[in-house]
Amino acid sequence: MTVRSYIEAITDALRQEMARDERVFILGEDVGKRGGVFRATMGLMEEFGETRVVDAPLAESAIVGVAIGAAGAGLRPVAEIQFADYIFTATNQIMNEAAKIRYRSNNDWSAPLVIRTPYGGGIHGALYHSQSIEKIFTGVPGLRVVTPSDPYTAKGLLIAAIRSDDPVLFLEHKRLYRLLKAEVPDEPYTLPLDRARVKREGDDLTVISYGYTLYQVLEAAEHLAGEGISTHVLDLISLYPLDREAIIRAAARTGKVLIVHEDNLEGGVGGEVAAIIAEDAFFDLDAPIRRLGGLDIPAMPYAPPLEKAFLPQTEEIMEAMRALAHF
Amino acid sequence: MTVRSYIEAITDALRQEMARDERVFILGEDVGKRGGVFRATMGLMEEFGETRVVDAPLAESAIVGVAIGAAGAGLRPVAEIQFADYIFTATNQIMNEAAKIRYRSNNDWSAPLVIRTPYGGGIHGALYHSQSIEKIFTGVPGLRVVTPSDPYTAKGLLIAAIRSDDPVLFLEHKRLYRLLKAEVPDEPYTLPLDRARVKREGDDLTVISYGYTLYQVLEAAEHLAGEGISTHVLDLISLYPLDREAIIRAAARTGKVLIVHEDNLEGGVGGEVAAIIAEDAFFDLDAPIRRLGGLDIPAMPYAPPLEKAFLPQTEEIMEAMRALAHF
Amino acid sequence: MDHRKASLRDEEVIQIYRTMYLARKLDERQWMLNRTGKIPFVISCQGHEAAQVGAAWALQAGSDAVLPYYRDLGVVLTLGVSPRDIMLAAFAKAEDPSSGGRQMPNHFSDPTLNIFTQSSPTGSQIPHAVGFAWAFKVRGEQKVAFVSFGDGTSNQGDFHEGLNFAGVHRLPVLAFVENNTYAISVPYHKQVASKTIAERAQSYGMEGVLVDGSDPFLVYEAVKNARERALEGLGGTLIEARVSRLVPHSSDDDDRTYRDQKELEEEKARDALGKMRTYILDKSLIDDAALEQLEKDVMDIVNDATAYAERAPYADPSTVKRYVYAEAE
Amino acid sequence: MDHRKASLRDEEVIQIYRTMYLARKLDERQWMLNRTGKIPFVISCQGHEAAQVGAAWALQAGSDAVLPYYRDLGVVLTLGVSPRDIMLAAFAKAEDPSSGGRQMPNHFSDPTLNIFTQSSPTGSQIPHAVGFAWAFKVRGEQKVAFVSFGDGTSNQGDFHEGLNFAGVHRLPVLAFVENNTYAISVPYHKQVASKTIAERAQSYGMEGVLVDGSDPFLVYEAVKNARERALEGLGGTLIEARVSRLVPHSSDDDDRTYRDQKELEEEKARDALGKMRTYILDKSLIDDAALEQLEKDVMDIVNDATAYAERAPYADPSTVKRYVYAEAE
Ligand SMILES: Cc1ncc(C[n+]2csc(CCOP(=O)(O)OP(=O)(O)O)c2C)c(N)n1
Ligand SMILES: Cc1ncc(C[n+]2csc(CCOP(=O)(O)OP(=O)(O)O)c2C)c(N)n1
Ligand SMILES: [Mg+2]
Ligand SMILES: [Mg+2]
Repeated sequence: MTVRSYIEAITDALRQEMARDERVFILGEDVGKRGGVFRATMGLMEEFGETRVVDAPLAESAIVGVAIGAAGAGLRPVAEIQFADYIFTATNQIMNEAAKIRYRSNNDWSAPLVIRTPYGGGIHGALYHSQSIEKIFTGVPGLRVVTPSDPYTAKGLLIAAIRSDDPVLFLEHKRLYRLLKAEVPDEPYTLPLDRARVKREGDDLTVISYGYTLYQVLEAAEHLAGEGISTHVLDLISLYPLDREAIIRAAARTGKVLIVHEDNLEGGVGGEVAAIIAEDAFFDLDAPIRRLGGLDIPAMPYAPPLEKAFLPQTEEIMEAMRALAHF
Repeated sequence: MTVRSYIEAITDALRQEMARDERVFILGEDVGKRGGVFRATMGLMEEFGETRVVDAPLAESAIVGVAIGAAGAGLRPVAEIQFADYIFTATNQIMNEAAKIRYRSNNDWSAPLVIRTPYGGGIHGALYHSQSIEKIFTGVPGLRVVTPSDPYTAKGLLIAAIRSDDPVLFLEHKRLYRLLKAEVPDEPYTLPLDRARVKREGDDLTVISYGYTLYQVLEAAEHLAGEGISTHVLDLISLYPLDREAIIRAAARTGKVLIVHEDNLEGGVGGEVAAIIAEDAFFDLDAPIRRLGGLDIPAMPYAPPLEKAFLPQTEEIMEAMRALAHF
Repeated sequence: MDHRKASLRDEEVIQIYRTMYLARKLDERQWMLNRTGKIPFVISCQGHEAAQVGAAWALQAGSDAVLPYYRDLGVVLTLGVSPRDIMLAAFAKAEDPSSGGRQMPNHFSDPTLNIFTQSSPTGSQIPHAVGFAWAFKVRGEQKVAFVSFGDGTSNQGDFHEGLNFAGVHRLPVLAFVENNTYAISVPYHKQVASKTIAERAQSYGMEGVLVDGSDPFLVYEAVKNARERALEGLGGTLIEARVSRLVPHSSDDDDRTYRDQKELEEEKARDALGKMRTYILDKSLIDDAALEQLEKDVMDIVNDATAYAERAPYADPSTVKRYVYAEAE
Repeated sequence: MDHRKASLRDEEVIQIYRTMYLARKLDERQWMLNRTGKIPFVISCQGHEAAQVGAAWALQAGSDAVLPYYRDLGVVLTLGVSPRDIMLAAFAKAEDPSSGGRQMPNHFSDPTLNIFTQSSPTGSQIPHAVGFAWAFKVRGEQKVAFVSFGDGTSNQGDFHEGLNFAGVHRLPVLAFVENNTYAISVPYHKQVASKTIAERAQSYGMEGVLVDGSDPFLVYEAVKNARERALEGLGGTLIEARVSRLVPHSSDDDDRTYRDQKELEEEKARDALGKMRTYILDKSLIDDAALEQLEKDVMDIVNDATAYAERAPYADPSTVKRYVYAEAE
């Protein structure tokens, strides 16, 4: 066990998988000498050489497209998109190619690649370095979309993604990179790519979240515990496909559900979560399913007061939780 | 009034708007001499000339990107993406550019353009000529996503889209192009871009749909009327932003809701619709919110038996409706 | 050109003709089946066969990676895809090796021949080929990645991004453009701003070669040379073959609104397949009787393939949900 | 080159120097503010000023459409954006004309100057410029669209797709590449497969021009000529100016891991701004005292702009939801 930050856990996973399997290689912008603009690939080019860590030209569609071909040839690419906001020119390669290769070839070919990308805001990144892109990329059969919210999950989930035979979009919340440190096993381990995890047990209400807002929720839950309110908290981790059973179980347990995410409210993953509950845990519900999310505006603005206005504040989340608990 | 097919209504709208406003022009692949691969722009190049109807090079990102610039310069572009399946390389131009131009410039600039594209399956189009793309493009603040389901709506909605100062993704279900004909006013008219419409009044259950599946629903409703079941049917029309009030009203009216769409079930627009109801019409509900949608597979396959297996059949929809009514 | 200049044996020339002829006949048969309502869709190789067979003749089947596009019936037949396979795809039957009837015909795929699975969005296969070439280079394998596409497709971002990546790393990619001067209805001058596609190679530090695609020997030689250069580590080549599209874009198209029909008739009169037939007779590589027999044999194969595929079963609808994700073994 | 060869008046040369100097000082001030924690982010023009001011000097401010990129402080100052505007954006204040504090600094926009709004994804502005040029052409207006970007960005699909569209229609687009041989940390030879960016013009049937970006007169002349050709209907030009990035990519970057610091020091010693200062003194276009006064005036302006912007209010949080869609008047 070593205490590591979220981003250190990611680097650790990359290094161990590269050492274990020589088919694994990294490509992306500035991932080599620079070690990535966030330093996730720091030191890896020195350790593994220029054919294992590739500073790709500035062209995201090619980064993903070349990764797909390399995967077809038997390699295990881990592509980095520098900011999630810049992934959109690769949409066709991700959705029409990577996600459909196995299906369209009737299982003859596959696209075992990982696309890592930092998403989310709150770091003065403004409209083009703060976006939550999960709503766009979830719902594409053949593609997995996952996001860890802590160092332990980051490492195990990334190793699982690299070993997976499916294409995985691996979303890293950039505000979490250095926000928290936790004990992480030194040896390699994997965590399931398609499972949510209970982060806190409770009986009065259920809050479902992922990524950065999960911490607001946990903070609120901790606070409300002092008021005698017991909160059950589920971290989705897998945003697509969703872990239906875990969602239904968590909702049924308390009968009162709040869903919180940073992505815009309308059209966000929370809609699908609510729909699952409203269909399959309906009779367990004791209150309307509440959602809180980012404002329905293009993204987080740059000016601090505007940036702050984008997300529901912890106070607001707590208020919604309290209201549900007392419902 | 003239009896027109859905696609004729679209051509009619284009012609009238081009005649009315010389800033309006069309660009896309094969829209000129060929009149579009589905013939939506038939005759328009002859009528308006080559600077008003532009056969663009095979490059979707440029089609949308050039349209954005032309809109910035004061023109009113109507871009055609030949099949919705080919829109993905333009994702960045649509989501990061068109949708954010007004917001990011604090209202100084705007991107008044329409992107028309045929979507949906059931015409032996296989994985790459059958896709429902709405789940990908909804949830992008700044962008409107609409889809008409009949000739009357097609014309009025397209004229409204062209006159709108917002970017509009205008989805045309290709299976509807020639499936039905209806009376369409000859003079130009507009319909609101953000309103759902009640297609059938009823009291026992509510079905919410759009596009092709709406006809399956209407057929089922007609049949069930014979069994004494009265169905309320709402056509969403605006897929983003959703018409929340209309959805809540329609759900509250019967307390029993089925949502049906062709797009994959998980992550489809139906999730957001269900979530709205589960939050804001919860106390009116008498049954779990049911959803039916396309299978969670990459898209409709080519072989007829597989293609048919993709969509819920009308029988299955009827069964779900009956079950709800008797709930 | 004389085939001996390209170091092709007489017997190979007969095989090249035979493959071109087979491609044409399989293609024509599909149009017939389409017009009689038996299959929903055809997209043709007609007019491209000489270029396709000539190009593929220079490849190492099963070893080189091949990423063809929807017109490349001649390419895949040369590599070893069978006529039955082609017809199984046309009829969308379960046994179709490219997709089990899931994709439209001519979306070739065959792992045993290292033909990678294709989609429909034009140009997306180009970066894939670059990825294959990357793997070959880092593993030190003596293989190239061959990728083909049309003139219109050379305007896609993926063409530019993919070939630049290949150029930076001098990867063994052969990018083969079948320039038929149309992208559906849009003619070259409204489509491509450069005089030739080949000259776009300059943007990628690559060789660019322009070749008459009606002569399979010239194309063969160009691809062979490019392949050798690539294997020597000298990087990829962009090869433009000038060809003629003798039929509408696809069975859903009607070219009368946009294409000068007289010009088209003239192109048909110059059909590379006919030229090749004359060549083998003129050079006495075959006599009339043997040629007739060869052509009859091909027709038998086409008939057999059609009959086989027509009778073959569709995939069971219960399989429709399979292979979205990897299945546990 | 001598400025008279480029038909520039002495007074203009002083103004060019003044604008370069102003750009540098505004830029340096932002770094200082960043390092003292007053603003979160800077992205620089340092080393690009000569090329930027020279290029923009050839444009018709307020008439030509201008689509700059994040380094183009020199371009927009030349066109008429004020130092206060720059600092308002740096501090993300409500009055910032480019976005009201919504975007990062250097995402220029000013409808009064026909500077179109910019985003961050590299290259997406290129098709926009083509769209402006399309409008100018069909309306018969005597205007060009000027768009700038970096060397790395010339690998993006939008570069290729946009310029091909412009080439097909011979649109009045001036595509201006500021080649500083780096894209963040990735050097030119790992980034761009062609020897020059200018030669990529060939793919688009355009003129390609390579110019020394440390000489504003050369750049001015190249852009002026290109503009004239464009207005004569002869199509666009791809102009590559060779420049030097004198500081890290942005305030979030640290170039010591990837850039030879000795080389960088040499580049700093050859700084185009210093060269220009020497030039105006050597040519006696200004005397020492007047130059000192000019530079002092600039510093006063920078101080004023900083003070003004620092005091200016942020946008009210209640405005955060405005202008997602058109609002009814
Ligand atoms: C991204 C994309 N856009 C549009 C289409 C529709 N489409 C299919 S083929 C074609 C023309 C291709 O022309 P070209 O590249 O010259 O190849 P050719 O068919 O002439 O051989 C078009 C526009 C597509 N398949 N993919
Ligand atoms: C599509 C996209 N990918 C990545 C980035 C992150 N990024 C910002 S600037 C930059 C390098 C640009 O290099 P170049 O075009 O040479 O311009 P320079 O900064 O050197 O002037 C990168 C990778 C981005 N802004 N957009
Ligand atoms: Mg063509
Ligand atoms: Mg650069």
